[in-house]
Amino acid sequence: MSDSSFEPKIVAFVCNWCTYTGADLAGTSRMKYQSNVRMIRLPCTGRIDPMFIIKAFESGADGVLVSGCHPGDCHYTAGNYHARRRWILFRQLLKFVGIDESRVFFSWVSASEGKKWVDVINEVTDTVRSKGPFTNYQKLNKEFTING
Amino acid sequence: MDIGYYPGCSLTGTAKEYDQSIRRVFSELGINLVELDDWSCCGATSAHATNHLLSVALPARNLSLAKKQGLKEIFIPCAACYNRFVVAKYEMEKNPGLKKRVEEMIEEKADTDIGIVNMVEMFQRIDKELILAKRQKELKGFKVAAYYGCLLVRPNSITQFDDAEMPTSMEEIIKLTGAEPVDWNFKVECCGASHSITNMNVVLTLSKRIIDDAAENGAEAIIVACPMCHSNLDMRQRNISKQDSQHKNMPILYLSELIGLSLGLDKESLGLGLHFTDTEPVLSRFSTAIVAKE
Amino acid sequence: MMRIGVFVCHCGENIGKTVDCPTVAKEAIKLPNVVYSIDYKYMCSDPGQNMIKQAIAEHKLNAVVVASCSPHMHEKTFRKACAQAGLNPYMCEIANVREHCSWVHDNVEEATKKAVDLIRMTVERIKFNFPLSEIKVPITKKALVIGGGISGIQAALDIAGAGFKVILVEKEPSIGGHMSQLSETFPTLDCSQCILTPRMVEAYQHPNIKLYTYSEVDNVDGFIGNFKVTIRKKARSVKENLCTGCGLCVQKCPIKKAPSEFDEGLANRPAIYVPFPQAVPNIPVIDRTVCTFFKTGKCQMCKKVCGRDAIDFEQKDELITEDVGAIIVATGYKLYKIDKKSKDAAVKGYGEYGYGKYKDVIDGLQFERIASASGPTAGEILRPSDKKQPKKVVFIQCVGSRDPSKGFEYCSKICCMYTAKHAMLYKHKVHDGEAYVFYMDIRAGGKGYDEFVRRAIEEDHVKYIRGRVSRVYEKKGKYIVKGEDTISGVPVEIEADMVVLATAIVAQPEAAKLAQTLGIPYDKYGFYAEVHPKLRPVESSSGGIFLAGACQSPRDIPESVAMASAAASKALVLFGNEMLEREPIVAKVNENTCVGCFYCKKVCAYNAIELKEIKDKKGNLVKVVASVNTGLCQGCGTCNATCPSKSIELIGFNDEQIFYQIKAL
Amino acid sequence: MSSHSNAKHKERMTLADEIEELTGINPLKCYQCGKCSAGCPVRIFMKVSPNKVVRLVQLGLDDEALKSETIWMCAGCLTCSTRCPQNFDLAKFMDALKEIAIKKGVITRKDILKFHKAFLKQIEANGKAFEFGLIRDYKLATFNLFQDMDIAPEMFFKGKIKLFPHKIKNRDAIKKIFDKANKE
Ligand SMILES: Cc1cc2nc3c(=O)[nH]c(=O)nc-3n(C[C@H](O)[C@H](O)[C@H](O)COP(=O)(O)OP(=O)(O)OC[C@H]3O[C@@H](n4cnc5c(N)ncnc54)[C@H](O)[C@@H]3O)c2cc1C
Ligand SMILES: Cc1cc2nc3c(=O)[nH]c(=O)nc-3n(C[C@H](O)[C@H](O)[C@H](O)COP(=O)(O)OP(=O)(O)OC[C@H]3O[C@@H](n4cnc5c(N)ncnc54)[C@H](O)[C@@H]3O)c2cc1C
Ligand code: SF4
Ligand code: SF4
Ligand code: SF4
Ligand code: SF4
Ligand code: SF4
Ligand code: SF4
Ligand code: SF4
Ligand code: SF4
Repeated sequence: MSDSSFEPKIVAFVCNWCTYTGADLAGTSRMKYQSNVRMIRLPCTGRIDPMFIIKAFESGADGVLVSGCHPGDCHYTAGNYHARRRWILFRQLLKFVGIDESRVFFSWVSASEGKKWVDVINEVTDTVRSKGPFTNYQKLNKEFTING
Repeated sequence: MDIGYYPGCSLTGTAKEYDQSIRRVFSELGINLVELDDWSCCGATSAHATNHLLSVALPARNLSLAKKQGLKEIFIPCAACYNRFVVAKYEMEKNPGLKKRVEEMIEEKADTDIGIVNMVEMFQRIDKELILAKRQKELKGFKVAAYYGCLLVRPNSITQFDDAEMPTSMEEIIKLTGAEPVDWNFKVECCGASHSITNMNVVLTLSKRIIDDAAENGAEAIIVACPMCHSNLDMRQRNISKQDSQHKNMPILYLSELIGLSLGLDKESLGLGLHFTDTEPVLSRFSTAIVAKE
Repeated sequence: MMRIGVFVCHCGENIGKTVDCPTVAKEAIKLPNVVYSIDYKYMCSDPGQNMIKQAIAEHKLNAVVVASCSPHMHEKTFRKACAQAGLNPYMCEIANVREHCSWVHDNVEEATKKAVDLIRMTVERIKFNFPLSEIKVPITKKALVIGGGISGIQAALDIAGAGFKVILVEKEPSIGGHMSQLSETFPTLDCSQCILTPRMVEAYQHPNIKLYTYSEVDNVDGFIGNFKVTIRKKARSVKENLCTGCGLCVQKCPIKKAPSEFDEGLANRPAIYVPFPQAVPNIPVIDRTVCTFFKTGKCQMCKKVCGRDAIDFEQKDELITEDVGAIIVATGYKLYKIDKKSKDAAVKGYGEYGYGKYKDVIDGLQFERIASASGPTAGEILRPSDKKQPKKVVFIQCVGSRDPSKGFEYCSKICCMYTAKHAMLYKHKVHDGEAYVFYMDIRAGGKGYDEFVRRAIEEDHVKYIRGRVSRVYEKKGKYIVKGEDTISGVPVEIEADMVVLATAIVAQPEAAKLAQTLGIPYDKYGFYAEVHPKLRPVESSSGGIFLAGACQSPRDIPESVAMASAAASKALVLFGNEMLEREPIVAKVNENTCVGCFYCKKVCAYNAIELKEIKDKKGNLVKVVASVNTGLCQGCGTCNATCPSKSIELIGFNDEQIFYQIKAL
Repeated sequence: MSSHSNAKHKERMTLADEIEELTGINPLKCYQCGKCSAGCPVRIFMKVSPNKVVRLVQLGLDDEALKSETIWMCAGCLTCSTRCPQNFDLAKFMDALKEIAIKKGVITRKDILKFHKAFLKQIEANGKAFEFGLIRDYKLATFNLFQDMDIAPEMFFKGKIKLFPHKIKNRDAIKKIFDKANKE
């Protein structure tokens, strides 16, 4: 267990059509969740470049969540499928640059799953909090930062 | 050609004639059967009905023996053994956890890369022309029903042999003797299998239905490739006759016996004397003259 | 220099209660490039919007960030306000501090901090925004309908009725599709041909409809509003402009024994034939695979008898190109032929039912032909083998449907209904006959449908048995049907005279090929996929291509017709505009760095990436690069994430915008 | 992946769970179409149809399923498994039920189990089935001495059954397999 005052930074890359709207729904329904997450809206999870995730860790994130439409429901036919395919290659890249895979989370949240969004965020936040700050990577990064 | 040979328990006892005819016929056709040394029982119905692990481990031991003895393939004439072997092999391939447990049981590496060949497939491998050339007698116009039973074609996804509902491969072999396979309904219907001893009534009812349908469709004999089918259809006909005075004897021949007869082998060496139901109606229909070869 | 204005909305109490808006505004002004910031009670109200407009003018803002509700709510509002003040609307972005902040968090301190973060991220992002304008494309107001079944006919008539031109392409010699084969139709039992034929004729004679029968679509280029299609008119061997449809050739043709497709092999037709008497157009076609002349060079009887010299043995396939703005796909279905082993190893056929082996084990369409007044038995129920009236008929449902083992997992949806119809028709024609239906569930969820099935059971005494049949075999001229009544738990064996199998409805065998030509997605069974199953059920994901009828999934006539009209109205919505306007969120290629690997093309689900040749001044080819067809691009950004040389960017969501948004974390 | 799995947090393994663990088949796959029962060759000898046994398991009526005679009557012919539209291997399911019934000591058809036991005893002892011994043991176990008395002597004279068993060399290996299998 890490320092109890530690509050993790979570970055969420979400698609515009499903998860973003699902998160809107959590809001309109006044559901509550932990405030650690910062959302970045993209048209589709297919838009997610693995570099975004690395950049997020570089910028101090302790955990990253990628969330989009359920398989088969992608607004863009197959974008989330490509996202998942790339994820396989991306795993290797993550290991290579020294990122702890278990800090990257994937989920499917549809436009109607406000509750699920809340659960996912709380769970991700709790998990990352218990892992503690991602200091290893941030330290590593400070030593080797290539600015850009 | 050399091939491994796993006779299985029945062929050393109740189905002695099957073993006898197989050895005779294949030596005639130039195939050397290399009996698996120190083979043990596959567990048959009793193992798979009561203990799944046992039912996989028993065939697995034999597969490993085959590997050690340098055999790439084994020919298993008993359809029941054949089925246990293919299923065990399939399950171990599909489920590495199971394979590991089996390896602990047999205390050896379990080998699954051994080919398993059933009776019909054995004949399919032999050049048709060779059989025709060696043929001494013909069964012109004699109608027979090819009976596959359950375990040759099922489960089709695992045995991958012929069609599960309308198989025709045995007929193709039978035609080489000049006999005419009939189209009938119960090719793949169950004869009651191991209920022979525990539930004779089941076997009698099912066997009778099978024999009757063959007869109704004009068959004068039934050809089988499984000792269990044979004993249920052959041995139990006496009990059937007792219950049904109308019942007419239906000779039940192993595929190997039928081919053996057409190759001119004598009935004693093929073991036909060991049947319970008279086979004379078949023997008498074989042409005596040597068939002219084209 | 970027001059950014930040506008923080209280949304009454909605934001203001949990987010300390004045503090947020004060923090915002500290951000680099932010030259103005203000908080206000209702930003979306008129005074609120006016504040933005004024600030743009007074402070020469060239970018606006509004911290308010979700962009899905008011992005349009604020962008419009900016536009009215002369700012490009795409220079306005929203930071969602309501749905994603004030409403979901309780702690004021945390929520306020988060709001500032969100604004900072948006500010960083907007620095890389640039003015964009809506994309405009012209529209060709003419539609192509592929498939001339009831769906295609309906869609064509609707569009033509609205005053637009339609091209209707049908691959068979006549339009009509499966409906023309049916006897009577559930749930009203009206005669299929009686209601269909007038429609067929209307389509044929409509001045706005150009009909190509015995034709297929070979190629489709272009995009919504601007398709270019190539139609292959197959050689009929009969000149349509000369033939009067007198039928002499058909009568005199010596070849009489080709199995009739229309009668599902239960009757024969000549080598030169009209598929059925009401065919539209009523012009014969020569089946070159059976015609003696094409096989041996002799005969020519048809040519001799034709008074109009309409027979043309030399005729070749003809390619025709047409420009259209919308395409409606209505290619329908096929019945699963269970006797033939499919190429697909998973489809194993049904040896246990003896279809293909026993003449009196038939499928649903064959029964339709037997029951049809225009069929081979003139509507009398006679079994195919000996033309005797069957006294006991067994109907088996779900053959190949709901069967992942040997067929398809899905429910074919219409067979419960047509089986009830068949059993009923049989009972109406053979009063002393017995009809049995083996079913698993009865799916009769339409208007008047369950009442129809109940009528079959209660009034016509059709015996429904709940259970799947295991086997059918022949014994002394009877078909033994082995089943189990799972309700009573009793085995059932029926000696039937005829067995009718309700085989699965499957996609057209060529469905996937056509889908690839059109660039529309299809499911694993070959049925075409809609964009959204509930809200956009007749649109394919390719703009301007719509779906109608059973090509999308098993459908009955009422549903097919409803879909066809819906698809037609979608085309008409398009034709209601002169120009097509769409959001400028599309991909754009940097031709200097593109290496022409075309990974982008591979991942684009919309076929939006094209090849572009770069030539030097002398016209020599320098390289081939990717180019985005903005008419097709839907702005998903997959190409952007995929491009190994970072040469393609999604405008509005480019790498810099997102990187800087992340960096501002 | 965040942990949204629906891991089973069950207090007690149901019979359905046990079967799934043993065979890899989820009993809920069966949609009760009855095709298995319709084609089962021994159906007419069963009081409870095969599909109903699956239903009992689905409903959690574990005892009733285990006690049904049907599981012992199944001949293992695989007709059902081959024709099941849901790819439900009912024959394997029946085997699993027998295996569990034996473990739990709920045996409705003791005679059939005795046959299997007698058969396996021969293998355990000899490595091969020894039919004379089998029939002797089975008859002694079931007191059914007279069935097959008519054919037994002839079998003997035809050399189809021998008085002494064939034994394999490596009986030790077989013994070990049995010991381990029984321990599981
Ligand atoms: C046995 C049976 C009984 C039925 N009874 C009823 C009933 O009583 N009531 C009811 O409502 N429904 C009934 N139906 C359903 C009915 O047949 C369908 O709902 C209806 O035919 C669907 O119409 P469609 O135009 O979508 O498809 P189809 O009728 O299949 O028409 C498709 C047309 O497209 C053509 N085509 C295919 N591919 C191409 C291509 N690549 N290029 C050009 N043309 C192409 C085909 O040749 C065909 O003419 C029954 C179905 C069956 C099988
Ligand atoms: C329990 C339940 C669950 C369902 N779940 C699903 C599901 O999961 N998926 C699915 O696809 N469908 C589902 N449905 C069906 C779905 O609700 C309907 O298909 C859909 O709502 C129909 O939309 P509608 O606009 O035709 O009718 P409605 O939703 O009923 O809308 C009609 C509107 O007209 C108004 N109105 C009525 N009379 C007048 C009048 N005289 N003047 C002015 N206005 C009037 C009404 O106030 C109402 O707003 C479900 C239905 C139920 C009952
Ligand atoms: S005879 Fe000539 S005009 Fe008459 S239908 Fe035939 S082709 Fe047409
Ligand atoms: S040429 Fe062909 S189509 Fe014409 S009459 Fe002869 S066979 Fe028939
Ligand atoms: S509609 Fe009825 S018969 Fe057809 S697949 Fe569905 S349930 Fe079976
Ligand atoms: S009424 Fe509703 S619940 Fe009942 S069968 Fe119809 S659709 Fe199903
Ligand atoms: S992926 Fe990039 S480099 Fe390759 S063709 Fe497309 S734009 Fe050019
Ligand atoms: S943004 Fe999406 S639709 Fe547009 S070209 Fe790229 S991959 Fe294709
Ligand atoms: S055939 Fe299969 S799905 Fe049908 S009842 Fe039997 S086990 Fe269940
Ligand atoms: S395996 Fe058993 S349950 Fe299945 S059909 Fe055969 S005897 Fe019946």
